Amino acid sequence: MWYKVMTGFGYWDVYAWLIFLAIASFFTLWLRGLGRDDYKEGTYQDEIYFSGNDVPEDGEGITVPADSAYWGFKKALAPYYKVLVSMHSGHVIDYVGYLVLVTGIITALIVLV
Amino acid sequence: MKIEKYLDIFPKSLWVFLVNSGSCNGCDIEVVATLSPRYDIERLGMKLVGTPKHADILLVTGPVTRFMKEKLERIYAQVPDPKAVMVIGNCGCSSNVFYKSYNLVGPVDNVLPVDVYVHGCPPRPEAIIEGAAKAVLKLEEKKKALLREQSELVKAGAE
Amino acid sequence: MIGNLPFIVVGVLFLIGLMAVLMEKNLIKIAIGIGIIEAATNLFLIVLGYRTGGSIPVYTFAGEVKTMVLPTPQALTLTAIVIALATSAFMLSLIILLYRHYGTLNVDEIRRLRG
Amino acid sequence: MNWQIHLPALILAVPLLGAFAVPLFNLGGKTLRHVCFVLISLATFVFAFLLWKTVLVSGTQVYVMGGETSALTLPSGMSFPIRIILQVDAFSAFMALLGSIASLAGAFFSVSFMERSSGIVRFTSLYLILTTGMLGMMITGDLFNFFVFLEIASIASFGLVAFWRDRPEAIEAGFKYMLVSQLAAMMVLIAVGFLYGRYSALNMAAVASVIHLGLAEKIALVFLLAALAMKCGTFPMHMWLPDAYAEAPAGVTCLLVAVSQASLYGLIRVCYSVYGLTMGSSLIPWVIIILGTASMFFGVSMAVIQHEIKRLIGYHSISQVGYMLLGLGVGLLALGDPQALADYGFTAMKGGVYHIFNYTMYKGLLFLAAGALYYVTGTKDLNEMGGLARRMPFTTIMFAIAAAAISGLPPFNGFVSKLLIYHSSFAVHPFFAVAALVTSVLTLASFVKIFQTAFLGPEKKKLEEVREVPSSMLIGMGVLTVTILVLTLFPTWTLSNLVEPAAKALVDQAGYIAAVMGGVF
Repeated sequence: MWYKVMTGFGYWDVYAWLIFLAIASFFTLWLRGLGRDDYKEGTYQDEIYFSGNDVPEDGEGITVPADSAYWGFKKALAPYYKVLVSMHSGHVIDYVGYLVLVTGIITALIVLV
Repeated sequence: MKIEKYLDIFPKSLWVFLVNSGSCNGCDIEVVATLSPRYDIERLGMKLVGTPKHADILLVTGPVTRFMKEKLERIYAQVPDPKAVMVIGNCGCSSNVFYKSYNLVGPVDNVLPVDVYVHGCPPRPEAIIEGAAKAVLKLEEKKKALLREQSELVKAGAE
Repeated sequence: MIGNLPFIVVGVLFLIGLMAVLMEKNLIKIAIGIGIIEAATNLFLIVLGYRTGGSIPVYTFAGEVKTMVLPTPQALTLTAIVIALATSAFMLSLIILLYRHYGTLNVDEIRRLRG
Repeated sequence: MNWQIHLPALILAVPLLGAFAVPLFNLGGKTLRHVCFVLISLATFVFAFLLWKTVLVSGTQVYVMGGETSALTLPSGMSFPIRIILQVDAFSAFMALLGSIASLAGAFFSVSFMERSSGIVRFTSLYLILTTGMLGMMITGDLFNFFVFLEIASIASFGLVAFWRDRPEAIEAGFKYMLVSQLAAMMVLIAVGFLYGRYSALNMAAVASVIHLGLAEKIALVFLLAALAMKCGTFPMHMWLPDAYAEAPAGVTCLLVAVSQASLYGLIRVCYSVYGLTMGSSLIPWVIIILGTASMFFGVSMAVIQHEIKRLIGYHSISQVGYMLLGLGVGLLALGDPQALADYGFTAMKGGVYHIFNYTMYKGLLFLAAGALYYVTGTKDLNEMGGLARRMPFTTIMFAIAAAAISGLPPFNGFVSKLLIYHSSFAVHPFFAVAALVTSVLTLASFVKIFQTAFLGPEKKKLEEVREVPSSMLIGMGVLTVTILVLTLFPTWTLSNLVEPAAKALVDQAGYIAAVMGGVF
């Protein structure tokens, strides 16, 4: 077909995907539209669940800051990130050093091997 | 066509929200034991959910402290109708050894309308399961009452 | 051997400049190191175009001599010198601004951006 | 006389003369200056587009500066390919097209974005000089000219990175970039010297026609490879990149993305067109593949933990450049073997080349959207933002499109090029495809983080005054969004008209040489 992108191992067809997306989003929206609407307006049922506490006026109090995102990921990979962050030391001489080092390694690989 | 219209044909499983209103954690551990493989209440479709907005039953453990009173009321209000309240443990039923303590509002039925009391300190998982089975019956009654009320309202509206 | 001497000088100069950049802590000295590297590069280009006994590559002044040094590397070097001048001036002005903001020329202390 | 043969010179002359004309236009007032700034960028884009059409129809364009032919014939009958030439084959035209689109979008965006700063005249001039340097790197056919344009682009970008000179961080980022970049530039010049010393020629095609792999050529190749890989941000040498990208004004960052692609262009041009098959069985393709894989993975894993929006997106530049190096490295690996080239090598090159275009478009858009957030909130810290989707709906939609494209979510264009790279690098070793997939997942994770913390969530009191950004900034972002959507909806057209000619031009080293040398050698 004219609109297929062949990769040699498979193909990509944007229009088939868009048709699938339209069908999937139709069903998703239909299911979402089936939700209950018998909650009582103006009572606590209108509010978000905040462990029973008063919901703060300012959104600041109920925001998860970006620092806390992927906390477990960072915690689990702490040794890896310790090494990686210490490489980004902010020291400009280190940065020049890495350039010289990589040039040296590539030279050794290309010229000697 | 709303999904709750099908509920009589395909009844929904029991979803439970657990509130600790001042318990010593003994009852909460028994609730967890009920979920564990030996008793495995999830095979019956009953599960603990993370927000009262999904729940059918509010599970309360422990006596109600002054601090927890308004929070408990708010959480109760956030459970959609029809709803039932189940109290686990002697403290929640009668305040037990904390009776007339200075910082207690009292047992749970001073604050919320309670449907099922499960005694024991802490109650065994079998007792909790039996309480849940009774709560289902209560919940069905409430649902019928609610439907009757709605149909009357519809009739009154039609007239 | 003696013909290769200029290339050895170029290599040594380049390494001196590199060492200055990598070892020194003072920003001005680092800028001098970059200057030395630029000088080494320019010298390298000039040396490439040199022919033993050659004269200046200008046709009218060449006289009787048959060999002339290559003109292209000299043009390249002039361009490279102009570029080196621009970068040196720019780098020094950046160092002045850094000194104003950080109050130091020590490269160890200018590392607010990291991680 | 057909004026279109002068297009390669016009594409450089227009922004260069424009840069020096802007102070004059400034005498006529602010509006005239803005109009001229945008018109010059638009004219550059139109010329780049016409150049691309011309190259597509009539093949490689060679433009000799100040002469009829590229070679100078001595009285003794010897001829040297000595004149300065601009050589535009399909790949150069492709790069010039994407560079000028990025420049146009950045120009539209900067008109409103820079209004609050002083010294806009200097800014505009430097911006146009940076455009000139970038386009010059992309279309030159001469090694020394490549160095000169590299330095023009570098110096202009140092100035633009450190443009807000009242901010210590901006000066620091500019200085770091400058120090590393100067060393790299000198390495490029030494490599050019090596090649000149061996072959007495600076013309890429002339060098390519006689090259054989000796020690001097190997050293020159290593120096060019390391220096240009540093300029486009490859893993252990990338540390200046997030600093510089985060501190530059947003419109400039959009252009800096295209400038780093010009360095990548130089790297690819040297590997494919100058050295080409002479590299034989050396380790260069593997070095490129491994550098690419390392950049991909380590760049993205640094990005996940950032909390400054432009720094986070800057780390993604590193990982995305890794994809291109992986694709083009696999192509280079298969270059000597026609069977492997047909099986997976050409697909990998198509993926890499396509990814260059996609990357420049969506990364430019992401930086512009981050700049829009900075414009309205006055901060780059994600912790301070929240709930902006209701207040800036257009920015949100465009950011979402760009974020989906960079994460490789189907059906956006990023997915197509990544798919080509996955499928072809799998043929070399499954590890590379797996690393690329993991990188893609982490990319999505970090963009979910940005989108959730900046655009979604409850509204904050201190952001109550926030309104949608001015229309010229929206137009700048819209240019890139429309390009992304066109690339998304017509992948077949894009591949057959934009990407495949460019990839063919890379493989066809003999064609590149013949376009200049003709009958000389």
